Amino acid sequence: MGRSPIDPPAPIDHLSILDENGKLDTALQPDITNDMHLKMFRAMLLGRRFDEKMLDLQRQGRIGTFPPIKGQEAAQIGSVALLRDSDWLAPSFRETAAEIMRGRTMESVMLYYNGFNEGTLIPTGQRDLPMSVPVASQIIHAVGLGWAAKYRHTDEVVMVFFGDGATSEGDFHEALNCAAVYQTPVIFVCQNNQWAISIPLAKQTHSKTLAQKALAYGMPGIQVDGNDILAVYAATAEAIARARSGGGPTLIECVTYRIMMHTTSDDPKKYRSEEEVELWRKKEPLIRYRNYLINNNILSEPLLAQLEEEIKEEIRTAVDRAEIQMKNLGAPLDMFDHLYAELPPHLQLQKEQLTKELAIVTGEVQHG
Amino acid sequence: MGRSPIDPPAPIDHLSILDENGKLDTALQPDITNDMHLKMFRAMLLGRRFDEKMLDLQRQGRIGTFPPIKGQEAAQIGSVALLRDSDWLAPSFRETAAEIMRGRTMESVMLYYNGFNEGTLIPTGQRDLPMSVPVASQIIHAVGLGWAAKYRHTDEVVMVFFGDGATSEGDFHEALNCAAVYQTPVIFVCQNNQWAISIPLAKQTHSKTLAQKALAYGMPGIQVDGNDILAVYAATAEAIARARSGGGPTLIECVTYRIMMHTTSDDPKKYRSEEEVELWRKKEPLIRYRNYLINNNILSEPLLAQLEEEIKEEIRTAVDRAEIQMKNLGAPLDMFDHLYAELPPHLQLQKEQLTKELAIVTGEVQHG
Amino acid sequence: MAKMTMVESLNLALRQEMRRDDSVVLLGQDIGRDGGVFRVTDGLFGEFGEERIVDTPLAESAIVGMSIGMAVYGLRPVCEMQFSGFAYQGFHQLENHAARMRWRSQGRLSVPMVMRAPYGGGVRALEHHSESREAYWAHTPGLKVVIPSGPRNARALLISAIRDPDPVIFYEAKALYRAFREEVPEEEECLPIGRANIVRPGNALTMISYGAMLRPTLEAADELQQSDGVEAEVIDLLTISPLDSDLLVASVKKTGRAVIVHEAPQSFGAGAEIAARLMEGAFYFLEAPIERVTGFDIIIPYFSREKSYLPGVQRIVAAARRTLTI
Amino acid sequence: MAKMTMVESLNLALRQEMRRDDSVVLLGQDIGRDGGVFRVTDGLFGEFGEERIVDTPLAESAIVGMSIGMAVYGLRPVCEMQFSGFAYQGFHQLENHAARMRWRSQGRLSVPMVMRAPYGGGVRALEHHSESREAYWAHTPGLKVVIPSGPRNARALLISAIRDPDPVIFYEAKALYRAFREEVPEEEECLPIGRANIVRPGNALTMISYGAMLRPTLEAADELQQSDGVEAEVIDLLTISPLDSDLLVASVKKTGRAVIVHEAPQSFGAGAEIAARLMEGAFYFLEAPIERVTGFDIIIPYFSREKSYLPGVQRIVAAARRTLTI
Ligand SMILES: Cc1ncc(C[n+]2csc(CCOP(=O)(O)OP(=O)(O)O)c2C)c(N)n1
Ligand SMILES: Cc1ncc(C[n+]2csc(CCOP(=O)(O)OP(=O)(O)O)c2C)c(N)n1
Ligand SMILES: [Mg+2]
Ligand SMILES: [Mg+2]
Repeated sequence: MGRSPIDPPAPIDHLSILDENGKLDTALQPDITNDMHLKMFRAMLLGRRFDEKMLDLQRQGRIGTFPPIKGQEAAQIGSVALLRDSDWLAPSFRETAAEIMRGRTMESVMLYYNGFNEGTLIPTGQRDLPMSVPVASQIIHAVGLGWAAKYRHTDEVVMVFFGDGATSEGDFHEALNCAAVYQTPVIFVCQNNQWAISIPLAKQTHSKTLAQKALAYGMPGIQVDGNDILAVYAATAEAIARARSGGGPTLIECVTYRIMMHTTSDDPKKYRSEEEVELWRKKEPLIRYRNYLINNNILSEPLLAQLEEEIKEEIRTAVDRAEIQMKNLGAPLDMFDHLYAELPPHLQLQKEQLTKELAIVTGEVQHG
Repeated sequence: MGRSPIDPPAPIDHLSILDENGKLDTALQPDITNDMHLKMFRAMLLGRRFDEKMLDLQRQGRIGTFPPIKGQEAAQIGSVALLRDSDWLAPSFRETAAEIMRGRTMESVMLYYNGFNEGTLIPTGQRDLPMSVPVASQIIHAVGLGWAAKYRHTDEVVMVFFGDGATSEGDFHEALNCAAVYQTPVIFVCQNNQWAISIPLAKQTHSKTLAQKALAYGMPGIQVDGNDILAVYAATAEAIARARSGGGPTLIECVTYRIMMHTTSDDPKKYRSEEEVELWRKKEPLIRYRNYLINNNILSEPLLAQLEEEIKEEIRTAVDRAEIQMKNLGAPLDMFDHLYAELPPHLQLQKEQLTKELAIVTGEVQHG
Repeated sequence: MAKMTMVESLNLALRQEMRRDDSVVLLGQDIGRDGGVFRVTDGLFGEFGEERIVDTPLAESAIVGMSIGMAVYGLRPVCEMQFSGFAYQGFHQLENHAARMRWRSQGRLSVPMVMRAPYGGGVRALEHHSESREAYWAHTPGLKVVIPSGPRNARALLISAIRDPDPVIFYEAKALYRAFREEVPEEEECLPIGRANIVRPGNALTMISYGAMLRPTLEAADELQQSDGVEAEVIDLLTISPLDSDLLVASVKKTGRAVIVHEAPQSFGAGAEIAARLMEGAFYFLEAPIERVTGFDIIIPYFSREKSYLPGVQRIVAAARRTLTI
Repeated sequence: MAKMTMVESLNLALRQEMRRDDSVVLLGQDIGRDGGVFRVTDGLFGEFGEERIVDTPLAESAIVGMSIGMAVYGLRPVCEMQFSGFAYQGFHQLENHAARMRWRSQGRLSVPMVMRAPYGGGVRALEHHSESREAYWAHTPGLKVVIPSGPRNARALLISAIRDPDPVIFYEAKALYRAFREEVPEEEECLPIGRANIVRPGNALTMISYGAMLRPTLEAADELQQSDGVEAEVIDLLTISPLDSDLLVASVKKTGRAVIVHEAPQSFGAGAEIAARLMEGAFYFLEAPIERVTGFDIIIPYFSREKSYLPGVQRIVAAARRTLTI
């Protein structure tokens, strides 16, 4: 009887290990091999340079609309770094760096943003879902994958990415609730980049953090400095370990920032100030990590220069390969493939119909 | 830098004022006039007796399937008691007692459960939505109503009812999130009766309480003993006052119990124990309130007897009226009314077509 | 051979598939201890346990979305929507993902899931429990839509749906669940998805229906025979999408007349597509306008009026006579 | 009179209605400061403020559901789905409530809301951004479905939709947003919902289309005139539901031939209903099978292939010639 607070749910921590000024909390520093450090740094650098290249190509009209990732490299790489090939990844549309680290080719990315269905081809055996455009919809797939992994008594885990805006969708809620009910091995990684196109976080939700939404599901949640790869890595390591050992799901909020436009057809000047962007530029993750690695003699200027060179070359060849590939792609009839395991009669008819038409009037179809 | 808990969100209280043994927390006792007490008690009693009558009628085949409310009278009446006619109510399908206190006639209820569209007629000016069958879907309407009330600079508030199962739906999440973002004057009243058909709360969500889900939205939340009308009243009074004064929405979890079957076509023996039900019968709200009123000389045995007599009579006349009404209802052609403000041409045609057919072959249409 | 209701034969199909293949799992609301609100999963919880008969929270988008994830992983989830009228909460999951996963991944990933859902009127059910909107799914490329008409074909089609490599929407007419019994062989029996079935041969006109409306259609055919001496050919669609156009067109080329019967609203319903296909495929054989006997373009009324909403034998006979007297 | 794009004329309609009636409020994603991803609400935030131009969280069901509540209260909400492909998250709100509130309350409550949504292909958009599934809504009793074909009728129809007492699904072809300019009078102009429009009179055949497909249809008509010397009558549907059957039937009774053009998948699409209505209403006047020139029954491919998916002038001309050479 009476009025008294219910036992408070587990606290929601904020985690920061390497701050924007390079200050380090040595006690919390996760132990990471130099190889892993270089692997992660390379993935971040590649992500950054490829993003820049895509922007050039887009400006030159050699690629369609795409969503830049600049500034979110640590939040992406720090989290996927620990995934195994036998684990699953369900990306949203802005985790290009993470997808590439998981094995997606840059060609595939370019094909996608040039409007080729081949751009979502998932190589056989690759345990990644094709990137998901409908916001938050992929979050539930991760729960199903995790449920199946558990059903098969494996120690596989599933990681799913989504943005701050995605947390407003019903699918976010249904997914986290079900994951907690079934204690599925899912790591929910929210890329809180402060903006959903033109909607700032404050207009997206009235809660102080996104991490605290875990409390609604009786699920562990943590907020990390998403531009601090050490913090992202440490939080993910903890969540993955818990999930693998049957401890169930975790919500990780990575506080980061979308430094660029939402997509190349968006103009952020309409809704946010340069000052804000400047402020976040200072916090960006790549330089922070580079300095850390150099100070710890894991990275050297010459090695950095070499990495930049290699990556530049990799990107160049990828662009060339993609552009050659695309010349030989786009045969209209291909669009009938893969909708069903077997082409049903009415689609066979429609395909034949198009075949005839293409034969007659190639003209109008080409200058499409 | 470092790892530290974020400032904990506001605590979630549990409130209980009059417990199942009649023990009273006098300090927390809300001040309620005797008139209001009797008004509420009468509404609870009517709700109980009408529910019992409906069950009889259903067993006699004089009414179709319906969801009994027995045991949830306090959680319903304690919350609507303070609403004004100018306020809005968005009920689910199990708040018959609350709807009746708001002005819905028992005839309307009987019409509805006998399959007459007239059963969801909302008298002009009545600010109640027709009961909503799709679970959780009505929660969002309350936010829209509240938004409009605020837009018009009124002090009206909106109350919406939903069950424990409803909290798993995406609509619950989207509604509470938006209500908090816009600080709309909405009181979200969850009738946590422990079961969603055969699904117990523990399989519905992994969170210890439903009230704590408010933390995900930066919204005040409170859990009350839903069989303790004083607690329900007090919590609602607080929430309504906050909403009226521009303080925004509140989530109230009323912990109660569905003593009867989910609907008359459900068999709870398949999924829950008699012991559990017995346990909750002891906690039921009507007797608890009656004893409180008698001990406080607000109610007397003779007055109680008189109330029972009045109510019995009211119900009898309502049943008679409903059954007479139904004899004159159900003209097939009526089903074309009210879909659109004006009947479009294709529906006029279809209506004429049916008119002809009815003229020709009345036979088969009747024994439907 | 045992005489079974459709509820029992569906239960048999699920039980047999689950015994045969441990990748078959069921999920939905109240399908476990409760056995489903229509008892289609009755007893399965006892045999297969909560590992494979999964009661879910009250969240349709999650039920469909989890099924997608399970299916991509390699399982064969059969999810139940408690009523088809509550499947829309998962509409985006079906349209955006279930229907597209194979196509998006260029054939590398697939979603061999089944979404079962009771549909249709005639059982005095509550609001939102009696709709028939199969056209929504039929208009969605990437899905298949199956609607059985009785215990035996329901069982055979459900087995085919479970084994189908692509997502199948499986609509079960509530009005048929316990309407009648049929011999259902114990040994496995499949029916091909995409094939309609001539259930009553005839030459005078073609009557096309499916689900619960097949029976009034057959009764109408009998009445036409008895009172008009006319032999109607009755076709049971069984699969709404992909449509078995060839069979339909062949029949109408023979009869020159067609009546289509379904309980869904008429406009933009399945009957429109069937009529269009017949018109395209048998135009020169048509001797009368194709008649559509369907639900009206309104919401199906609460049950006291539903019988007047649903196509009845007399409406079907009247339509048939209209086409015949031309 | 000013020459405007469709984006500008829609903006004008919203601005004028909001000035006229303070119960008109707008809600949606990024419609405020950003002015909407297609700029349809550009500048309105400046004039009306966040009180009436309401940016919403990323939640479609909430956008539709809140609109329902606002409308019941007495406002006239116009909500924007950023793309029609993301409206399905709100499908249940539209089917269960927006379409039924008047009917359920026996006419006492109503939902005078408009759901605007960009639809269709041809602008090299990303996945899920180019679909055309108007048939979903057209098959939903209680909704009206309007699809303008250019700046002037878009403005006039949007005003009518806002003033309509019932929920209206307003599909805007992205391909038309900036495709061309038209004279749009400053003074208010309405067009009745439910009325199609003969945009090109003719006697040889009837061509029926709407939205972005009207233009290739008109081009096809011109080509038929020039190279074949036939006068095609072209009808712009403007409203998909309720269909203006009378006008369509009258035209086909005159021409005896019809070609229907839309970009949505063919099967169970709007063309099927139109064909069925023509067959029912003008059967004895039909001299050739009605042709449907539509999107194929697949998901519209990513943009490198979308042009081959969308009906083009040559496909339309070819279909017209098939019907004419009979
Ligand atoms: C269901 C749905 N609604 C709307 C959109 C249009 N849209 C694409 S991205 C986006 C904002 C997403 O914001 P957030 O989740 O924070 O991810 P971010 O873009 O910041 O990475 C919107 C509204 C969509 N893709 N899906
Ligand atoms: C969207 C939706 N899904 C499923 C159903 C079927 N159904 C009706 S009531 C119910 C359980 C509701 O449980 P709860 O929210 O706790 O309310 P209660 O019945 O306990 O009052 C279900 C699953 C429905 N009506 N709507
Ligand atoms: Mg974001
Ligand atoms: Mg409950």
